[in-house]
Amino acid sequence: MSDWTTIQKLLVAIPALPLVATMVTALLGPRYLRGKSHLPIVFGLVISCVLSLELLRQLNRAIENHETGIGYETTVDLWTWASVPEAYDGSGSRKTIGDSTGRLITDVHDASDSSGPFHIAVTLRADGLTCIMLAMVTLVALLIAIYAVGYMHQDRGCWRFFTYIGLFVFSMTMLVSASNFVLLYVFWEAVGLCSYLLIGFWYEKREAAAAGTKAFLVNRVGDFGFALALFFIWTVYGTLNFHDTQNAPGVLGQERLSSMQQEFGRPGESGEGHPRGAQDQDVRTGYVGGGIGLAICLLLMLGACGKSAQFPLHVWLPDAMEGPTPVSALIHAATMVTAGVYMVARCTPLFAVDCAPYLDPRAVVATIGGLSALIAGIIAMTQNDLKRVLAYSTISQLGYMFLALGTGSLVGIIAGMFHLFTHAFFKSLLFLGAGSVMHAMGGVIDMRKFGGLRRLMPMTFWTFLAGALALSGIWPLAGFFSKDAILAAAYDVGHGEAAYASLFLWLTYAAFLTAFLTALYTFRAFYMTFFGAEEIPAEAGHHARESRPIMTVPLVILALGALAVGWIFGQPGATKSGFAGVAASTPSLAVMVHPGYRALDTAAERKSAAERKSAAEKKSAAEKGSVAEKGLHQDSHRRVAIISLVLAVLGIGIAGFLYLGDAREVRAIIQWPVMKQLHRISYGKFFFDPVYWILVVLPGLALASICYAFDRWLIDGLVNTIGRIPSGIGRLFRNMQCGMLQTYALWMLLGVLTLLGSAVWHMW
Amino acid sequence: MIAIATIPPHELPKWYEIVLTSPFAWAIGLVMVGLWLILPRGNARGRWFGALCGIVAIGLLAWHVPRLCGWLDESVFDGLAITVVVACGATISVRNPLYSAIWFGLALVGTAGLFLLIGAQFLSVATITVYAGAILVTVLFVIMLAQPEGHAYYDRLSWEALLSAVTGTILVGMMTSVIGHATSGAPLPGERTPGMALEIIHPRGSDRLASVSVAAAGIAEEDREAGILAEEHVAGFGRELLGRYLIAMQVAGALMLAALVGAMAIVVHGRRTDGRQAIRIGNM
Amino acid sequence: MAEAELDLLQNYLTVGAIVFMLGVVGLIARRNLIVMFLCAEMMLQGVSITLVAFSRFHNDWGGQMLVVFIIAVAACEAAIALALILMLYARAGKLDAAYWQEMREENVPPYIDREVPLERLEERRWPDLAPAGVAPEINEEEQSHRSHV
Amino acid sequence: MNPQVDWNTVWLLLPELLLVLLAVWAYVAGAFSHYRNGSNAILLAGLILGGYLLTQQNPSHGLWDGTAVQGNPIFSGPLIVDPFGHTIRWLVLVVGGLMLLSMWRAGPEDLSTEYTGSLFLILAGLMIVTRTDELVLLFLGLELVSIPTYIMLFIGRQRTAAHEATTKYFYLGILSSGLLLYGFALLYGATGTMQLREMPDVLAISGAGGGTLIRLAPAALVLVIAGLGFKMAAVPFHFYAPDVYEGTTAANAGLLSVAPKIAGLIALVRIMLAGFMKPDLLELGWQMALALALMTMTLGNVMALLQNNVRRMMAYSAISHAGYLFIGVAVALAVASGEVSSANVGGISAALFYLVAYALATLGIFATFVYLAGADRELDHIDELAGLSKSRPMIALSMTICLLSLTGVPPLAGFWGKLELFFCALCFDPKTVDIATRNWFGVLVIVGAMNAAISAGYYLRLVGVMYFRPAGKSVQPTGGSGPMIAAIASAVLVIAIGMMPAWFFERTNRAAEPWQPIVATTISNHASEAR
Repeated sequence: MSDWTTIQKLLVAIPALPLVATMVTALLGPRYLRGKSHLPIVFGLVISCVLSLELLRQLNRAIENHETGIGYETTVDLWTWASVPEAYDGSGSRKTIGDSTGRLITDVHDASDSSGPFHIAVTLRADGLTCIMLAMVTLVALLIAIYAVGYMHQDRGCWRFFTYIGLFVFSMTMLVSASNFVLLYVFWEAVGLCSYLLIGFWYEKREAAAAGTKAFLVNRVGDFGFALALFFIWTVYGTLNFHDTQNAPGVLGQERLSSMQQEFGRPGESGEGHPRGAQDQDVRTGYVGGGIGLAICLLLMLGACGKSAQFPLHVWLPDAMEGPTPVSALIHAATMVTAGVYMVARCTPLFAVDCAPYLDPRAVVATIGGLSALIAGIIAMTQNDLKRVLAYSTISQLGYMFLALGTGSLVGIIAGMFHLFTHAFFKSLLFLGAGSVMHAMGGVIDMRKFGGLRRLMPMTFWTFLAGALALSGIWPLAGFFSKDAILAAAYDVGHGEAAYASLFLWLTYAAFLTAFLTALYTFRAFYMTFFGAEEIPAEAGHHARESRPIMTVPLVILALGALAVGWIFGQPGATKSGFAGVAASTPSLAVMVHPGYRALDTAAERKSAAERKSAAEKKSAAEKGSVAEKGLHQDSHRRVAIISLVLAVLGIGIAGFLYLGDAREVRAIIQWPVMKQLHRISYGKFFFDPVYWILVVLPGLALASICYAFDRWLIDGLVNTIGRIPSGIGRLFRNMQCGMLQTYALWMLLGVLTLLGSAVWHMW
Repeated sequence: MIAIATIPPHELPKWYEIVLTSPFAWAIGLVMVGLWLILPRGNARGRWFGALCGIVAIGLLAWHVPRLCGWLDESVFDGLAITVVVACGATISVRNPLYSAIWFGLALVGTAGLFLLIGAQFLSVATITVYAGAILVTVLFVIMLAQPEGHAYYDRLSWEALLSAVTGTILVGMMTSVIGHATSGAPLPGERTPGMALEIIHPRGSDRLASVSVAAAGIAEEDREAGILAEEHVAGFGRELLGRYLIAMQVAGALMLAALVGAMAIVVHGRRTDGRQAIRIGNM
Repeated sequence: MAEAELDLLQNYLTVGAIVFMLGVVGLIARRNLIVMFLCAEMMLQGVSITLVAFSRFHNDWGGQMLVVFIIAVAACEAAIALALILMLYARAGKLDAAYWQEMREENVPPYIDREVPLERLEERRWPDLAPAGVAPEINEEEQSHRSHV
Repeated sequence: MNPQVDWNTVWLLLPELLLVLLAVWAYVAGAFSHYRNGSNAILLAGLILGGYLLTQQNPSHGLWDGTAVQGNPIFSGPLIVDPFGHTIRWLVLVVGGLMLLSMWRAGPEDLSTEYTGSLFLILAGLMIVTRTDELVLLFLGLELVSIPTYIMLFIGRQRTAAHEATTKYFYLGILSSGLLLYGFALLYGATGTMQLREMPDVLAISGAGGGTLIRLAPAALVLVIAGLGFKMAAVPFHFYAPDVYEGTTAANAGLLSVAPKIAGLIALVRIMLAGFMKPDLLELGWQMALALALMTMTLGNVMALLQNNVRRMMAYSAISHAGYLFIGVAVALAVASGEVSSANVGGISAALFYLVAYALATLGIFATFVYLAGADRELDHIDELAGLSKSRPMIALSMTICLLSLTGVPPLAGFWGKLELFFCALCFDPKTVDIATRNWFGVLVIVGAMNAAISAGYYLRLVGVMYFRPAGKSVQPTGGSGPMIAAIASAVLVIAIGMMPAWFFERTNRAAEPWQPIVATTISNHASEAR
């Protein structure tokens, strides 16, 4: 452990602290800490957050020191989790592990020592994506935990809440730093479990319990796909490590592999970070395409859809708002739901395969993203529950991210990740603002029941405004930069010469429309909440005042973030250590700017490359530098920026026109025949729930009852008969156990006699 | 020395031939019948016949095993062995536990004699002292404490006399035949014919390379004199006990301590009552 | 000489096996806890005879050493056993091993003596033992007592 | 190779000495003070000190003088120092700590120190068994495990059932030690030595045409298996177990289910792979071990299905797990009996791993029973566990983990144990072991897997009662915090082993290494003899 580098130590410490804090809270919470249960968690998160910022700094430095290679990563092997040892492979030879100094651990825990056909190590990795996610997760979690101190202070289950939160942060940090698919899957399930527990936190409430179950079940569908994808990957590539998948044995060709090993050592062999892919190797040849490749991608995408609430598995997220609001902000807006986006971004090389005769996986991703964005935007227009509006908005923004990932270009993927990053700030800000309102209104969240709160809750008002503007994409707030980058990337592909160019063109239009809708519904909610006549529901009682500082301070910090992160990290001319530079240093993304890499659409890529003073022929480092230096905002995208800005302002204006005042315009508009239908659809949430009820639940119930009958009458009979055999044998022997000391002695002696007889017989 | 190589491997006779012609088989059968008859079975019918069967069986067995060299050795050994066996048989067959204990005492004396005969002087003294002197006296004491009236129905009944007699007889039959085969030096039918005398490493030789004969441990008489048959038997015994077996001595000490404390703890604990009246022990 | 040694060994081993067997049979068949304990000691005697014979044959101290420790362990067991027997008698009022059969499988009937033999006239003359010099009372009733289980 | 006892030998026995001294201290101090917490705390500290002494004796570091080389045992007097014994000593210390915790308030108030002192003598006996290289010391070590057990059984609780349990265990125990001793005597006769380390050489020679006394060895084998099978509660020597467990307290039942089993397995491995190191004897040995394994697993599990008393059920569970341990023994013997070119020590290693997993999980369950029982009451019927998940969720969870581990649910310790056992029983080298043998072991694995399924029937029944049955009479746990800590610690250990089995596999593999050279030399001797 002492020979770990600083990065490795940090990488281990960041998840470890929340874990320790969770244990402390779980053990001491119910008895001793009670109302002070937040202390360990907050304390742990503060340190974790500082450490993850330090990690980011260290990583930056390391990237600078590794100019030559494509990408940078460091792994740290903790222990071998499961390994079917080779000792019994029949040859009888057994490798002696360990030396005379007793240092077993290092040898056994060597992840590269794939000492068996099945070897899974608990290994963490640090690279650009991971570090960004870690910083984001710990920072947001810290702020939300502080907020929750105020929000949850009256709840009796306070310790339970903070235990779950700590567990969640641990799982989430492990999820983003996991180095292989198995670990990823484990923590994927773990965050799902935390989500389930927290949605159903107030389990006395029937809706909360039902929502928890629904979230769990819908997620299971996605997880099923994910698990299948893992099996496929295992079968095809023979490994489940991310880094191995990128240069899987048997795919690259054995000679290439061994020469690579000689030059660089096997990935993960030493704890040191090492450059990767310095040879001009056609990286794409390392991947399996065709039907299998497509299947892997689609199944992974199914998993991502479940976790990130994308069409058609998005139905659980709005219901998940039954949980405490900090949970909605942390899990269901900022972090867990982005796990799907993270996973798809992490698997970029897999999605970049050429599935020639079949669909292109990236088109699927983009389509799902665009559809989700649009549909959720439309639904959000008519919801009256403030948190549900925000939930649909989250779905919509996640759709943007998938759209960006679907473009398949480096710019697009980084734009998606950037949107993920900025979204975490302003969406958690909005949720916390909504929570603040809800807190003040005594738990009422229906926007029709309150209004005009801007004077009553000035702090909440201003911070909410910042969040709303950021979400709408108003320059120079965070949302503008990231959303604009996505739109530009989609626009590029749409105007390129790709096979799916026309699809992307339509998706771009949908995205523009969604941008407009975003501004509209955001400010609809904003106006309905904070403007108009002051109206306070009866439930509020004497609660109706601004929240305590412990809740508003995180709001202010997040608001500052929402104002500034886009400007700081997304500006052209930001340093190379900015967001794009760090993200692009991730090996799985960095391969994309490698000369040997052929993108989905060579023409489009060439075009955008031309705009970046194009260079398929230029050195990769220079190219990466260009992406990094210029940031995400290319000059030529000013057109896109202007369109989206205009749309946003238009949306805000229309919302003001419609919802400031007594909203009679709205009632008038709804009377229009087209709008009436649209409103019905939107208000009915596109009827996903009833359709699922009819298509999935009812047949399920019917099948279940048939199966029950079958099981009850046929299988049960059979199984019971078989099941009775063991106990029947037991009854036969029961009489031997008669309680008599001397009977037992006699039986023992008879046993000896039998054995003796057989032995004598044997020797004769 | 037995020259094993000269004995040819012989044909295995039919099983009924073995049974019918072997005095050993007859002895085993008689032991079975005798044991069954002399065990307490609730009535005394056939007890004397059983005892007779037992005596005949002992005689047959004594005839079956090889003679010893001198008649003096022979008669002393036979006397002691028959004493031991008869006393043991009486121990398990008399109905009064007191008589059982006394018969067992006789068996112990016989055992001590056997020990003495084979060069274990210390053990023979220890057996008399510890077993007969301490343990047996304590047993008698307990019998008097617990069952002074001397008879009880469960002393007159055996549990499954026939079954236990059969089991025990089969056990002794197997063991004696195994012992007979192991010590007779004759090769078993399935066994490879062993060669002539071999130079083998005997673990006890002074240089661990003593020349030993094949069938019998050909330890020279002078070696034996230096070993357990030495003049200073007890000195050698003590040297061994406190040398090589020192740790075992210590462990035995710990064991004694456990037994001592345990016996006291059992009595302290057992005297308590948990609602049921403790019987009799209070007024002893 | 060697033949004699081997014969001696066989003789001793046979005696040891018989004593061991008688101990086993007694342990199984006799129901008095004290007699059972004596029978267990008898088994150990059989083993001791065997060991001493082997010790002589191999001219090795090991066997005799094991016998010493067998005697020591027997003493320990005796201490435990006798304390135990006293306490069991205090609890049950009898030394019958068959009394202790409460713990057994459910639904298995207990073992009950089918016939308890009557005391026959000529077997009546048991000595009455005086534990501490108190003159025994001759109880005619008890002499012809018929026990029940 | 000096057989005499010297100072080095005494130093090597320092942990045992410490335990005996602690026991003596407890016995003596108990006469003056009955302050239970204090004496228990001192005993616990003593255990930790014992752990420190063990770290000083790590065989891989070279012992006191650096003479020990890993894998090659060194001998000192009647002792053998090898990784096998060392590993078991660690297990004994951990088990001892857990037992001490769960016996924190067991036994009567005024006899508490006698109780815990006896526990420490048992631990010392176990440690001696792990280290001994001689039949005399082995016998005494086994008796040092048995005799204090009789005491603890009797003074555990004042009730008739406890007396009955003690009676049965005592009488059957002395019968079994008689059988074992007879086996020792015959083994001594066949080999002419008490030292285990010298036996393989003697056997190798006489097997090639030496003395006919070797014909006593099969009988010795049977008697040794019988005597040690009693300690491990293997069918048909298991009869005492259900009655005794049912009659005695939960703490004592926990002790009985672990301590004699450790002693029995260790002694069996030590004797079998030294005293019977001859191909035909080993063949007989593995056949018997295989038969015992089949019977023991099956009978234990099917009988456990019928039980309603928790301790009785756990007794049958303990029996069935003894069957699993015998799988490992059978594999080790079968491999050693074949004409093996390279020794496969998988059987011993797997049995050892299984023993660790079994001991921890079982102790956790019995600690839970102790916790749920009380000073004057036992937890008897399964239904008394109803609703435990509501009233004591932590305890219910830890017990569930232990039960699932015993069932063999991944990724808990028991799963890896079963996996390793089955794996080593299936993966013989086809070049060295004939097809019939491999078929037999295939049958063994199939029966073992079926038994794992059967065992789920009664383990999950307990889980079901805890979680899905509404609470009837509410259980009032009065066992105190000691048993609770022991229960939770066991569950945590079970999970820890399940999470990183590789580390433990390496330990047990190394522990089994001493047999590699012995097997090799025996075979080579034999081969040269044949030439």
